[in-house]
Amino acid sequence: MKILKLDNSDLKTLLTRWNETRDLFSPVEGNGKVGWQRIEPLAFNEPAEGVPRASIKVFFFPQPETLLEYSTRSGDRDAYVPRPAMGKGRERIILGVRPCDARSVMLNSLPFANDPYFKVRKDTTLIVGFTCERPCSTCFCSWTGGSPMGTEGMDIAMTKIEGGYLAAVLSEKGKELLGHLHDTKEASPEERKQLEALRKQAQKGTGPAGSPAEILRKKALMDLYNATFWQKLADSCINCGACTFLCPTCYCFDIQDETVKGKGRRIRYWDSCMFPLFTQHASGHNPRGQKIQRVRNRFMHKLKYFPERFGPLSCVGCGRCIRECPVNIDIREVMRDLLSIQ
Amino acid sequence: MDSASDKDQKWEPKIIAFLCNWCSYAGADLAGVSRFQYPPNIRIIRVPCSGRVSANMILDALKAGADGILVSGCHPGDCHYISGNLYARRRFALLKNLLEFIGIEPERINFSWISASEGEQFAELVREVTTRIKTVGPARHLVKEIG
Amino acid sequence: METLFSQTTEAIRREAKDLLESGKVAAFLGFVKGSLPTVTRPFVARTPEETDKLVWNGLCVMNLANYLPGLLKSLEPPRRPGEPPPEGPLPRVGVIATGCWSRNMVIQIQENQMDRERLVILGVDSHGMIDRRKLEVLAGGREIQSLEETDERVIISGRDFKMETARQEVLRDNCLTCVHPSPVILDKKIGPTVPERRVHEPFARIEEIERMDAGSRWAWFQEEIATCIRCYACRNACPLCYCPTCFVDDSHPQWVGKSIDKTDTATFHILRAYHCAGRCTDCGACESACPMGIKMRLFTRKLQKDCLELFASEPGLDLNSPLPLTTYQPEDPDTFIIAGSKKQGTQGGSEK
Amino acid sequence: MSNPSDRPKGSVMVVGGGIAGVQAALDMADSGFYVHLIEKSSAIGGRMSQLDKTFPTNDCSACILSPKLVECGRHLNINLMTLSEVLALEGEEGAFTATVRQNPRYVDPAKCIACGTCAEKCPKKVPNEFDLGLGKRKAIYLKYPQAVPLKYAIDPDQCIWLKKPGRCGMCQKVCPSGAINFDDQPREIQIEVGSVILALGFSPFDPSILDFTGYGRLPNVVTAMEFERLLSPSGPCLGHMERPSDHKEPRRIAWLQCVGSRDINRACHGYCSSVCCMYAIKQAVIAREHAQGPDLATSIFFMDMRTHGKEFEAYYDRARAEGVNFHRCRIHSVLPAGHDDNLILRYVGDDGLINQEEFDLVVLSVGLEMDRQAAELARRLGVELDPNNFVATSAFRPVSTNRPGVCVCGAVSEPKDIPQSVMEASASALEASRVLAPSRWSETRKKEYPDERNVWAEPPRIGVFVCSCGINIASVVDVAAVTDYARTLPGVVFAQNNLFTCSQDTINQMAEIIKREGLNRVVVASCTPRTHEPLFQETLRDAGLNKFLFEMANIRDQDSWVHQKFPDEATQKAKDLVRMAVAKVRQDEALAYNTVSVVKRALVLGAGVAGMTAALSIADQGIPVVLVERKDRLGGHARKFYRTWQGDLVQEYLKGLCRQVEGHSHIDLRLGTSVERVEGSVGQFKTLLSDGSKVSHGAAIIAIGAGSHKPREGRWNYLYGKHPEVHVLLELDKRFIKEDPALKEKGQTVFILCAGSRVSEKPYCSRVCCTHAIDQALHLKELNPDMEIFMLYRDIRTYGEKERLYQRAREKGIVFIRYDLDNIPKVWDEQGKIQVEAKDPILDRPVRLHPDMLVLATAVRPKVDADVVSRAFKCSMTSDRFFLEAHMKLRPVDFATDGIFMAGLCHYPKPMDETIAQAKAAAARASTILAQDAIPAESITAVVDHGKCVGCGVCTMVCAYNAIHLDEDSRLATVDTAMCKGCGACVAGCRSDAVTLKNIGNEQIMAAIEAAMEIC
Repeated sequence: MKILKLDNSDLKTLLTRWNETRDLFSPVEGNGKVGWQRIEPLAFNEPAEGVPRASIKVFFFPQPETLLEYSTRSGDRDAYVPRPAMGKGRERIILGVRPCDARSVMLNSLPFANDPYFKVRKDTTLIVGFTCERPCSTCFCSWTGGSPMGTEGMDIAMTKIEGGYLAAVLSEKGKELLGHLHDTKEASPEERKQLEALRKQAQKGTGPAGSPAEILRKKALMDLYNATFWQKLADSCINCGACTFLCPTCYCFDIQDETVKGKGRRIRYWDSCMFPLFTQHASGHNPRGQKIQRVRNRFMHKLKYFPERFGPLSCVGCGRCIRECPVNIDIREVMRDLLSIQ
Repeated sequence: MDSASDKDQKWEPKIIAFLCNWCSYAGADLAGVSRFQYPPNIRIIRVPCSGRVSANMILDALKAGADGILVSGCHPGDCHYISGNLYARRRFALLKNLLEFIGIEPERINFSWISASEGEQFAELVREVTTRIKTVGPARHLVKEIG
Repeated sequence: METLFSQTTEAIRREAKDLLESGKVAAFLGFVKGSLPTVTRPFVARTPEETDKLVWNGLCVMNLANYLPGLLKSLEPPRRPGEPPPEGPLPRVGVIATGCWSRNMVIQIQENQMDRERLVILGVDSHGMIDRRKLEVLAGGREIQSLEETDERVIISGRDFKMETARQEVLRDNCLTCVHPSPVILDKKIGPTVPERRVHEPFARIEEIERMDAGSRWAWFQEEIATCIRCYACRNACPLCYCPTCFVDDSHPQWVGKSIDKTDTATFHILRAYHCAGRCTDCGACESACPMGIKMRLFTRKLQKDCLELFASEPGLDLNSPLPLTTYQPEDPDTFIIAGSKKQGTQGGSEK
Repeated sequence: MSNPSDRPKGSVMVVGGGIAGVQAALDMADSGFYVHLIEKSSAIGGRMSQLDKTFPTNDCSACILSPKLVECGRHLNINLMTLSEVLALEGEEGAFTATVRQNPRYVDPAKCIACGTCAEKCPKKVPNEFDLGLGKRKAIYLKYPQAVPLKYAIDPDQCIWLKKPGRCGMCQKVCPSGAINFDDQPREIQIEVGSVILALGFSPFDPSILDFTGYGRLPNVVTAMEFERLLSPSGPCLGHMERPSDHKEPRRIAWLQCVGSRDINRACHGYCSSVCCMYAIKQAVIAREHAQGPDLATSIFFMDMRTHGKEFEAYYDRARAEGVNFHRCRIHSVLPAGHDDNLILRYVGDDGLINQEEFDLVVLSVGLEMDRQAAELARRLGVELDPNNFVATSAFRPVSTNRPGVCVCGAVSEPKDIPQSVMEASASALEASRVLAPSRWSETRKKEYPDERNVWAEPPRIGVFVCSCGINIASVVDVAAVTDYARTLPGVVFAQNNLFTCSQDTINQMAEIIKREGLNRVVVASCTPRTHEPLFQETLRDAGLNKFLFEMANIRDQDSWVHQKFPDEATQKAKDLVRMAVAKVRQDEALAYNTVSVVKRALVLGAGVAGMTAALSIADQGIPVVLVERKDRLGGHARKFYRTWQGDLVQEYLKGLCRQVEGHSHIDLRLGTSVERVEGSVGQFKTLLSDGSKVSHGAAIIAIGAGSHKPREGRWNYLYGKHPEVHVLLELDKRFIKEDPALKEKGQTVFILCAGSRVSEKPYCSRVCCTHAIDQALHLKELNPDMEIFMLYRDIRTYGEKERLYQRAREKGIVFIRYDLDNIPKVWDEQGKIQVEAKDPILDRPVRLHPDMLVLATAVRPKVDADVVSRAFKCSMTSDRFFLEAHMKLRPVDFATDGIFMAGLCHYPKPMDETIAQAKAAAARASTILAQDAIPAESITAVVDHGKCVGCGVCTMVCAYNAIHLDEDSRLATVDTAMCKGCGACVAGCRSDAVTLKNIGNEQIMAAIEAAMEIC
């Protein structure tokens, strides 16, 4: 892996150049609300500690994704004949992505492996990540197989050091992005060592011993399913979708047609397993008609079903759900409780 | 191709009117019978009573692209269904204020009482409402655009 | 340090334990400490022992009335839809109520969502609850790792900071304009009485918006809801949003598109507020629940102002006064009627 | 019942198929009697079918008449006999035998499909009498496009074959269905009926005997009836108003009033024809509308402007405001202008100078006279005629003839307008059924519909029928383009354009198309569903479809008529409206036909002459009546009346009436009682009275009367209440009743007519005051032949045969002085003596009078409690605060609310005979409900989705009918369908979308909205 040493002016030069052919996005704070916005190259600031409130999934799993379009206008020759909606569009570079969010893109590409829409979004999006210097108290990426210094899912990973950044080049696209700097700005061996040290340091995080994904994969499904603590969670939960919609690895969706003014489109939009209608059958029967069933499902999916199917947990430990849950449901407690079931 | 300003110049508002069957729709018929002329921008939807008109319906019409809304029922005391228009009056008062509060132009959302014998008043009302809506231009705020 | 909150916490624990031990209630609904310093967790105590965990502080922002219908129902013996309820009294629930929560319960009782007889209400006068978004602003984006609260002050601290402020500075907006801090229905009063408050210009922010021109109001509205992710935390935190299928979820008819289209999001917020018209008791749960910090309470607050001004109606003060949209007066204001209103004196078309 | 043969017949014969005959037939048939309707021409419709528009609403005559004709033609219990004449009537009331000759049609109605090929090929062109000879028809012809029955007929006087068999026979050759039968023969039929209604109509006066009019000599002098045809879209110039001489549009038109009326010298008709003033104004207004270019000049030359009916005065005011010129003078003669076939009229203007004005067209407002054949028929039947040759009736028995069991209605008994004729028609139906009541339903048949196809699982197959409505729609909207467009709409499998979609042939064809194309939804784009929906829905049922699978697009009343100058926009709008209707109909579902059982009891409110007459009329049929009177005595307004205009003494009659009411076993009299609250609806009213009792009743008649205005202040006060010898009309009647001897001593009496009427504060004409005042003057003359009497008036409105009082008054030397609003009479008191000064318009100088008595003819004023009653019964009022009928022309006693009817002065001022007729009409209309065991109820009701309902109860609180409640067990909302009126208040109130209205559901409204906005 090639490591470069970039100073602030190098970064500015790069951003200016990237902006010529691509759109740049980064977390932006405004009006007390943090989200992702398109930025001008010189407006880029190193992101504040932690992650922005909205997750990175808005770029790959947009709300909504238009799947196809058609006319509903009577008399039109092609009325109700669908046509594909998506063009490739300009490439995008997302700056300031934290390791947990970058990793979520990798996790989501497991279920979306054969999804053309996700693929196009992924192919046209480059991630320039920034590793975490100071994780927050709600961060727990290391529990989930990640690390504050993790680089999974990134094209370039920036780590702040004295007088600039160490940039790890992680993909061909990343290499292309760096242009001539790729060959002229290689980091010194000291600097590489410094990075190694930081990475080692990061692995000493607190958390459960061993790999929770592995442990939970091995536990009997029904033991987890029948645990008593689910009722307590359901008692507090108000069944909103804040956790799922903020979560970078929640990828559930629904598909609907919308028509207005003689035009129609089929959209894929976020849905949440917290909502009763999510599992409502056309017959009226609802297999998860009760709150306790829905609360349990959300955690069981992330911590048991997904690992069983794909290996890792469907959680990157970003802590958004913990911070924003209006009734303080804390996934770390759920993990501990599940792990403690014998 | 039309430039935006050309389009705006040619623009004619489309107005959705919810008229109660017994008074206002009959008043609209009387305007026709009496040949009182009014602008052709209005599309009338016949409902049994102004009390049948919900906030959802009004918002749906705006979403669908209506530049303006007219809801008209019987005069207070004349409701064929006794009190439908009086409940409606409360609902509409709150809704109209709320829509104005979030920035919808007051001219777009119109409520009136027109009786079965008020053909001339109906025509005049449509003229007035059309003019009001023209002054605020095409609706943009709550119109849904796709594709 | 002994504070009003700590005293009240003790009293609540005592009463709740007593209620559960005596079998007067089958469950007690309160709050426990959260895993983060700025949040509490609504909690259902089903055993006397569990009451030891109950707390009462300025972070109890969720309206407990929200949980009551579901909790009450869960305590009923199971029955098929349409089957009559069993004979005899049904299990009861103990609950804490402040002014706005109790008024909310009044509305729900009026709307047949629960029976007064099945509630044992411990009434607590509200001293105002804390807005954690205000704390976040105060901390300047730094993570708050601990919080301390006295009767008048709030102290927050983080990795490398510690700050203190008057409670008043960080109270929720709805608490700052609240005039009914005391519960209107209750079975036992806990803690001291807070006098009815006189709020100077209770609708100041609403009036400020009303004074803006239509374009600025629309800009404000759009800015306010721009970050909405349609997670419905506001709706679900609201005890009045108890419809089995909310209009936003309904697909027959589909009133609202399901994604974050600007019109759909606007429609959601307009109708959510409108459905609370004449019912909302301004408990602020919607705003406290919002993960994006949207101030959707302003929409219901506007309706509250209009109900008061147009129909002299304040919700939930009395179990026997009808809700404003289920009644009318012949002389209700009709100045907004552009043809045929009283103001024009053209009743029945006398202008022939 | 002892012997079945003692029972009267359960059937009736109605002679005459004009609007009066049709209404009488429908009322009889709907209240349980079998009807033979005899019409001498080949189709029913009468004079009204020839009219273009009707006053005062400007309704298209054919449009409002057509549904009634079709209903009549389709009615299971009406035997329509066209080309028929009554030859003789034997027997007596309850058991008549009529001999009817049915003349040959030469076309088999069972086979004729009205395709028109025969008429197209027929070589013989003859003047079309329907167009009064202005247009042509063939020897084989259809009377008019919307004719009922829609069957061709051969004119035997014109047919080449019938004159010389073997010479032509073209029609027989081309007829695709073999319907032509040259061997058709007249048939004589005996009909047994219990009673007879004569609705023989009138003939327009033929002005060719009046040489001064130039009629027949000057091509551009036409009668009003001819002008109706010139205006009519189905007339000889297809609605493009053209004058006969050169088929150019006239730019200046004059109307000459009283041609053949109020003219003893030349026309031998002393009476007033009642309707001509209004129809002339209407023609002027409509002609101005028809005119392509700007400023059509219209002038009406009249003697007195007689706009004495409901809303007439306002119509007159509007015409003046719109620029119709009115000249008060009788034209001496119509002269040729000497060029272009134009005409010259000379008249004295307001300034007293002689004017000469040129016109392109002169319309003669010809009067109404007794039809010659009708008079012969009357004589044959032993029915007496009056001196004017009309069928004789009396004030207290206005629809009865001298022969028991033979009733009369419409213009055959006196010239009258359509609403009055319709009222009398219903009244005569009541009168005719009174003796037949025991045999109700004994001869009727019941309609059987074909089984309804279950279309639930079928994809929509929608048929769209786009109506041209003659040119009413087609002249503005491109109906062909709309039809083509309709075919492109989703679900539409059939679309067709029709000239008149409501005509019998199109209706029949529609039923065929529904079956042939397998349609399961139908859209008609034509006029308003308020009048035509029932007709088309019936067609769906006949074709085996549930009638609720239907929508209308109102492309006439709300499109072509209101956007006349914008054909492109109107066409676009029509397309939008059709698309909206299609979007909605796609989601329509078949609904159940609900019924409500009928409480067989009537509530009559008000015990004046109208109320008592109505009560007796119903009670005599064996149906219980609760008669509620606010005062503690019977009689009402009539207690103050001296005599009717015919000369009958009122008090004696009233005493008899009161006795009958008080002694009637079926009348429950509640004096000193008023109505507090009314619940329920037609068939099942529950009314709370002030005595605390609750009355269940199936129908109600409101006859609360009116009062007379007392001018206690203002410019019309005229010393009223200040001088003992100043009276309003009824106060003088009181003195007549008391036989006040002081009256004989009066040397001079002055009457001021229109005292405070027809002015901005009280704009309507009270209809009765001119006649009443003149009759009082005549009575004063009887008391003291030497008394000087002056009448100060604005227009004398002794309409109809009341004109004879006016003639007699002038014969007796009563002096009439006209005043106008610029110079109203001045009255003052000079040392106890009344002084009156008025400006004589002929002398053009003031006249000073010193009467001993001053009588003010003030307005008839609606009762103050009319508002209270209006609220209790939820029925509308006019701006003058009289009750508003469901339709000015054709439903004159019905309220818009079903099951409630009106009679007497609360409807509008009217004399005794009209009041009695209206009371009987109201009773007849109520009987059509009370005769049934059950009547149809609302099908469009609310329905709750229990999966969505959360039991909050908002719906129960906003329902005005207590038709929705929370189920005790499920605690969810439940609708009581029989009580639900389908208003939808609960639907709008429900936050959860759990309540919806059948076929007016949210999704359907949204579909309509979305369709409206598809192109924008």
